[in-house]
Amino acid sequence: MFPKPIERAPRAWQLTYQGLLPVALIAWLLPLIAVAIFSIKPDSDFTTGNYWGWPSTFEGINNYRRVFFESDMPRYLLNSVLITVPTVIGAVALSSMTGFALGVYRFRANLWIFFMFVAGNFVPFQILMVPVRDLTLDLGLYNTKTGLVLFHIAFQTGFCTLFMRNFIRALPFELVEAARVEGVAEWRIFWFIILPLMKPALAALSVLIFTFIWNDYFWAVVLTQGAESQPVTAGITSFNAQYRAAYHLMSAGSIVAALPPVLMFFLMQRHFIAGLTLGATKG
Amino acid sequence: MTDVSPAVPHYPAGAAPRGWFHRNQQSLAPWLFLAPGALFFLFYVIFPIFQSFNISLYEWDGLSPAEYVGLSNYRDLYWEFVDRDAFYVSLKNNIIWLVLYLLAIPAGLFIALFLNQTVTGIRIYKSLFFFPFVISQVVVGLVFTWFYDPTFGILNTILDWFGLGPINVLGNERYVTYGIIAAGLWPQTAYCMILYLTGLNAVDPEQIEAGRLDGAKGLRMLWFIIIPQLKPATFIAFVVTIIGALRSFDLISIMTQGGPFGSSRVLAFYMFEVALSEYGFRMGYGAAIAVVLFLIMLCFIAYFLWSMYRDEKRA
Amino acid sequence: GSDAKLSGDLKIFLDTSNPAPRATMEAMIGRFQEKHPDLNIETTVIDREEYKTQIRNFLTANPPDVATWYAANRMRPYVDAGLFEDVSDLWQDAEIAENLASTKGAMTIDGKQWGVPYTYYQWGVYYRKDIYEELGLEEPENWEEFKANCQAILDSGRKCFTIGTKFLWTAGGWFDYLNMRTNGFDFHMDLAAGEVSWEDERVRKTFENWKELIDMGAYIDNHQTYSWQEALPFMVNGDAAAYLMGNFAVAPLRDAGLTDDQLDFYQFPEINPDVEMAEDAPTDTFHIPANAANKDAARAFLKFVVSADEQTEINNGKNLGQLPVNAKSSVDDDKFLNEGFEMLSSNSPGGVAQFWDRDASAEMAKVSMEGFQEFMVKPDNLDRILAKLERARQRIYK
Amino acid sequence: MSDVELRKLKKSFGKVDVIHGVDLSIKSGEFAVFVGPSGCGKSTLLRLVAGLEEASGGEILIGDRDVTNVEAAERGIAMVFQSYALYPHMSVGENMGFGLRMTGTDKAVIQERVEKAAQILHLDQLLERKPKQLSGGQRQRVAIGRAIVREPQVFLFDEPLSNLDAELRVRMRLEIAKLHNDLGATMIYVTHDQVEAMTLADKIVVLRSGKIEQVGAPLELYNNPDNSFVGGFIGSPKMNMLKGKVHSADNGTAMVELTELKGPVFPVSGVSTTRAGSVVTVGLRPEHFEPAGAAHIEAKIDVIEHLGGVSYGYCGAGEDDPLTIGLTEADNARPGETYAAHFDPARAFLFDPETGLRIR
Amino acid sequence: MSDVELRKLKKSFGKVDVIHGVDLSIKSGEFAVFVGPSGCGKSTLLRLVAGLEEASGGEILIGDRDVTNVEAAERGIAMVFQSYALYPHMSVGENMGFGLRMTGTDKAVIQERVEKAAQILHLDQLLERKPKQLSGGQRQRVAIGRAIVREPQVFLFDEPLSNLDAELRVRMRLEIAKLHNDLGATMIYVTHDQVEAMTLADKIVVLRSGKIEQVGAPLELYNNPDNSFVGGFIGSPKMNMLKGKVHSADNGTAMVELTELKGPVFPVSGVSTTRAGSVVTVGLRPEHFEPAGAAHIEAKIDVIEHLGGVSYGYCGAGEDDPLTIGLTEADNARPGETYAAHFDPARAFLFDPETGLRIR
Ligand SMILES: Nc1ncnc2c1ncn2[C@@H]1O[C@H](COP(=O)(O)OP(=O)(O)OP(=O)(O)O)[C@@H](O)[C@H]1O
Ligand SMILES: Nc1ncnc2c1ncn2[C@@H]1O[C@H](COP(=O)(O)OP(=O)(O)OP(=O)(O)O)[C@@H](O)[C@H]1O
Ligand SMILES: [Mg+2]
Ligand SMILES: [Mg+2]
Repeated sequence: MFPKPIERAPRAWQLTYQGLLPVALIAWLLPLIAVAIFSIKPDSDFTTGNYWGWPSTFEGINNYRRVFFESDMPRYLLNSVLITVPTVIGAVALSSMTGFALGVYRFRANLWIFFMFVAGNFVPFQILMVPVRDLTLDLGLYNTKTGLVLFHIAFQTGFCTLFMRNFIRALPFELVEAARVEGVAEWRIFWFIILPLMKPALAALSVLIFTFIWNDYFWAVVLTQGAESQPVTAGITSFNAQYRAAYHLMSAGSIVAALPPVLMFFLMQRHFIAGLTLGATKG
Repeated sequence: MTDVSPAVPHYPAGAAPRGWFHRNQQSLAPWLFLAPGALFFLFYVIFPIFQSFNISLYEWDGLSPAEYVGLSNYRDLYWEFVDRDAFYVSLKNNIIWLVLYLLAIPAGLFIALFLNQTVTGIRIYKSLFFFPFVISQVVVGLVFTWFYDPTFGILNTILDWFGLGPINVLGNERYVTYGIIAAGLWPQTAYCMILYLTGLNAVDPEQIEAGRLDGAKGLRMLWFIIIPQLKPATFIAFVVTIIGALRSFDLISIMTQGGPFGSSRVLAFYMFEVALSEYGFRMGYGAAIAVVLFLIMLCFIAYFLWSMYRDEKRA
Repeated sequence: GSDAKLSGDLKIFLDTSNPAPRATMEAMIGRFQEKHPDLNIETTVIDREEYKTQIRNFLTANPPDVATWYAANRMRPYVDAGLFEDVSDLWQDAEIAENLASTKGAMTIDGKQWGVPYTYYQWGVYYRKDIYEELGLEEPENWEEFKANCQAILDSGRKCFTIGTKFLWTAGGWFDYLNMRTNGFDFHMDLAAGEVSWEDERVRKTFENWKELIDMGAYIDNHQTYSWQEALPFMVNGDAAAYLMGNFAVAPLRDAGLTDDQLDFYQFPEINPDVEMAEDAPTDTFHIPANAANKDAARAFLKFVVSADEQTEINNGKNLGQLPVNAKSSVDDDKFLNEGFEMLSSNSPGGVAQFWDRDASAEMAKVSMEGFQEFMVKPDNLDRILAKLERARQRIYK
Repeated sequence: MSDVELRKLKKSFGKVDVIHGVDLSIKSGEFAVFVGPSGCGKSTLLRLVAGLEEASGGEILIGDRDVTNVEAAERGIAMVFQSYALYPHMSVGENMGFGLRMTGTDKAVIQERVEKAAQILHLDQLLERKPKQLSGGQRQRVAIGRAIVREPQVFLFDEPLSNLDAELRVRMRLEIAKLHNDLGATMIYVTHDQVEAMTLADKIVVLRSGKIEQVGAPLELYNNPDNSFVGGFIGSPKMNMLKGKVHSADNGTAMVELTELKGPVFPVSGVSTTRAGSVVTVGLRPEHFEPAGAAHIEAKIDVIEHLGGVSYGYCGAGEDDPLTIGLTEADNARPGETYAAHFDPARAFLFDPETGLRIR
Repeated sequence: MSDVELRKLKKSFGKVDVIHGVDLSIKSGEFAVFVGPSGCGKSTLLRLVAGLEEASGGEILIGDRDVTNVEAAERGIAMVFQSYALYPHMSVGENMGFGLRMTGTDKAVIQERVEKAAQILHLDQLLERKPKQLSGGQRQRVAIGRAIVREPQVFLFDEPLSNLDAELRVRMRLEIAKLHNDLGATMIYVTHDQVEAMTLADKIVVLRSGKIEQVGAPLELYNNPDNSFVGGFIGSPKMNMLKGKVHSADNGTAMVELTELKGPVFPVSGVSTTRAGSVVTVGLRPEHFEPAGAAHIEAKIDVIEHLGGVSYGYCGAGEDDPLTIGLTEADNARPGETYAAHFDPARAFLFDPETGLRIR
């Protein structure tokens, strides 16, 4: 292991390290801690200029209550869920199939199709903005969650395919051959052999896509408007417009918006990190 | 041992001809599996790329019919570039983004090295350090806007302790881009950190030991032995950082709206502004900017594909 | 007529996202609902800044039945693209034809009317009367007094003006006034229409005047990082003495705790005595998208909005705190409204402008307001800025 | 229990020819082993038989049925992979029964067959376990069990033991031999392990670069290699290949001198196709050096390795092909000293240095 | 060229004691091989010597210098890892020179030494290549070259050949033996390969569970194991361990009967610590069966394996420890038949079944 394991270092340095960790963490997360503290401060702290001091009173409950009951935040949150969950399911489903096709079969176009997915995945998505917006308009899906979901699924399929295909490539190909020798139909190979083995990849991808989509702002702005279909990232900006300079409420709102992916991360940490590294590895 | 009676082959002597599909399933199956995903992707991603190329040849406000203008949008871009107008600024900022965003890589490595220990609770620390990446850029942007606020922002509060400042980071055309990049570096560093943490896990311990026997210590160990082995992690970190830098939109949109006086624009934001914002009516022009952005990105995509191709061939 | 039985859905999009106007509009819609209980009204309020970008989308994609917008040039693109319903028929209606005559021009393009106004408001300088009194200052009558007052305020350790130019348009207000006072309404309109070079000496003169203020340090620092709301506390806290703003600023200022004893208003003073005074009075409007589903209900709603009673109600000081468009309505007994009404009706001989970003073409507005912002921060860049604007003008109005 | 016949079988990957027209017939119930250097096409040939690769030419017959274009599943074969290819998410029992389940076999039948196979392989106690919970040898058995359950006509093995450690390898080798005895099925087995080939095969097929070099029973190949490749390949340690010259050839007996080593001229009989003066390669197996041998060579032994029972002396250790001499306990060789290694000239082979063909 | 001495060396990982106080002295220039079952602590012991692990107790002396607390790089040792641990991003030359470069050696000196080592190992042509472009054997050589270049007093090898295929393994083994001859350096070598241990070692150290079971020259261990563990561990195929009973014991000669096999009672001499009626374990090496032997046992041979030179018969194949009998060409054993396997009783070992200790 590098650097040298700390337990082999002198006691003094061990203690320094242990002490340094929380300090570094606090410095690193300072902006977030600030927001968290903002969100439990009363309005008056901001007018009196007590921005960075201790809250004069704890108004956490009050502030969050206002976020939940006096704004559209709950609707935005719900929208986010309704956009994110179907996208995750759709992208993972489609890409496990494309990944299977590209990972298991040898055919001439294989690599090129794969490259198409990869290249498309790295495209600066601004180039898609105008045409996709038009497309969505033409399909009558503008400002619908469906429109957003469909696009997200398509775009994420690129990334997921890259991920899935590499994952499947890393599975022993003999499993497929063994099944073929045993007379198992191709779709059954997919269903009974590959899919169960992909569980870790499916979990990792789901978590990852969840965060990506939950945090998407650009497409939310391009393809939706208004509280009936916009996700929480876009919602937070209009929330903030509504409460401009009401820092305590803006903070509370931001925290509410940021919480689901954070929770997701904590609950599924292992998968999440696996997703990040596995997905892009190869190179 | 159990005596086994000779098993009777249960296969018919002549293969019963099964259906056409059955016979051809191996060559058909990949296409059937590919179809939904690939069509979707073609329809929503690949096809629009070409459409964008096409749209960039038109003058179109998104409302009335489009008018073919050839390369005139590009000519305008060229003049904007020559005149050091918005396009020039965006391009320049994009390059600054590209270069400075890469700082996330060494920074991530540094933190990863700092955290690559096995003291109690280190897992929690690692996750908490990773936190910024999970949070939406919208929130990050907001937080950093306050952070930089010229009157009450903590940055100026701290500068004040040292008798410096105040600096209006987001209001000064010289600092604004750097300020936003710093905000972007925060989650990006976290991302690189996690990549390196996993990379460090995969470093061959025997190589480290060989290095120790060879007398490489500390920084020399890092430079000569560890970093070369982190190459895959570095490669990914590089790719995702470049992508992140070129896609930068959220932060600018939240923090400055491209201002002050357009000095923090990047291509991604500029094209949105031109095509879809309050005062934007120029789809074709926006598409042309997107095409330029795409061409820049193409260098990296090509590099990535090429290195993947090389690996595939080797495998 | 408004008494006919209306049914179905009525989708209304509003950009009145600030708390006070939002409540006003929702209350008004509530009253309309009461009259038409069978109508299923669905109201969507979109952030005002975002609304400006989204209108293009929803007009083409999933249009509501009624949408707010702005008068004059600002509605031209949608009219040209056939996205707004021609409502000239409403304007045939005697009541509207007579009572709304003064705003008909602003609603007319190609001889047809494309919507109805629901409010308009004056612009002017809102100031802290208590500070003026403390310093012994009077409302200025001309440019020299204006600057002298400012100097006195600066000397007292305050800034003369608060402003937040992050979203640019506030700088447009300053330009409107400085240019109209320096060169007059007609010149201003020509410039907005792209008929005058930005490198023209007269334009330069406007900027020179502006530069005097900037060089004095009249404006708060760092205004480029604030939105207009975020600039309010400077005035509330007494760090700045005045705000060149539309009348909608009164509500939040009052909300923040300023009493009418502390807050007052004056017309932007004369600069060039040779030109007639002209004012900004932006008109906010309701339109029916061409693709609306329930145009009958929408027309009824428009009629309802401009009715004298509603106009009185929604524009009163407790609500929008602005001016009614219906001549039969009464202007609320609010000192700002009265002063404003007075100013617009009698003291604006030069003409009434909508606002820079409504009078100029959208693109030009964008580029130029960016230039104004830059100028306010870096007045020395003037030549560069003007050259840039001129290039933009030649491209945009080719 | 079916015979397998390959006729002019060819396979190319893209432009690369990997199998160049192989003719081979394996009789029903025979145990055939493919050996050859890495990359010679052993696996490819096996996979062609299995139907996992499509033949580029020629025919494959299994039990007199032309299966060249028949799907793998319908050829009546079962294959045991080097990596075992057990489905990691299924229990041992499910692994063994999966193929039958997928082809819609009756549940009761599946269970019966799985249990029978498990008994044969002593897996009864493990049917519920997942592959991960098994040792290497047990996994091996499951892989074989999966093959048995299908009651195939032909078993195919691709280096099935190469992932086991030495000791287990010996044991599993014995089990496979026993299984072959018990089932009497046709088996084709790929390996690069000398010992496995020698001990298991009824018939060894030596491949080189996609061609068959020789086919025969193990001792036949050992005692009577057709060419220097087979001679060198079969037997361990490797046969020594020494440069030699024919002094005279007469009546099927050639007098041969070793040109690079000191020692007398010795006779090699049964050789009728060489002439005096020809340059030849003399093949001498290390284990055929014996004190009682009539001929001898003198060699400086660099290293002696004692393996307990046997010892080997090496001359020219560190070079590519050291001369290896089997030493018995009676020998008094010492490293660094020149030693007269005796051998029986009757056991020497002569090969043509150019073509590698055996000179007979 | 330094002797290595371990005194009461201990190592524990957390609470687990892995090395329990080892005393060992290896003389300068000696080739010591650590063998033992997996997990017994061979690598740990080697790594303690290398300085890659810190000792939990005891001392390590290299060339009379106490290096227990000296850094790995300064102990004057070089180590060859099982995975070679070549730096993949450096060329062969850079790999070999890296250690010197780190100590600030003059460039010219480095180059000279690298070239010398490359010559010794026939790597001259490969100095520019990256490890990836090398074959297994070549990589092995580079790893050794890297060690040579540092001119250490002691070479440490941790299973250096276990990643090579059989043929290469033999060749590299010879090379290492030769290298040892040429350099005359002290070498410590870890392996679990019988043959390597037997052939390379001056001194074999047999470890079990962190303790030394026996130390001695290869043939000493082979001929005279101290306990059944060493007896079973050294020699290949494994020594047969049979259950026996002492009929009578007299004058250092015991009459022993095999209780599970048919055959006459036979005498084992040199045994003075057992009594009539004791249960013993009889160790008989497969290769010690010979037609001329005075004693014999009767066994039904299941499988016979012909390895060319030698053949082995197995009784009870498929079970955990089949009885293995070495057969010579003269033997007429046939599978399935009962065979009288003769052996020389003088070569049988007696062990205590409880403690495993040799009964002498
Ligand atoms: N799918 C493939 N595409 C291209 N070439 C292949 C493919 N499979 C095998 N080859 C080539 O065919 C030749 C024979 O390969 P094969 O796997 O049959 O060798 P082998 O005798 O089994 O070797 P080993 O002992 O290493 O397993 C090799 O040169 C190999 O590179
Ligand atoms: N870093 C470590 N932490 C905890 N236990 C360890 C560590 N390294 C080794 N061990 C334990 O110490 C014992 C000896 O390990 P060691 O690697 O020395 O065995 P070995 O004889 O080299 O085995 P093998 O032949 O498999 O290489 C094992 O039980 C192992 O699990
Ligand atoms: Mg193979
Ligand atoms: Mg080990």
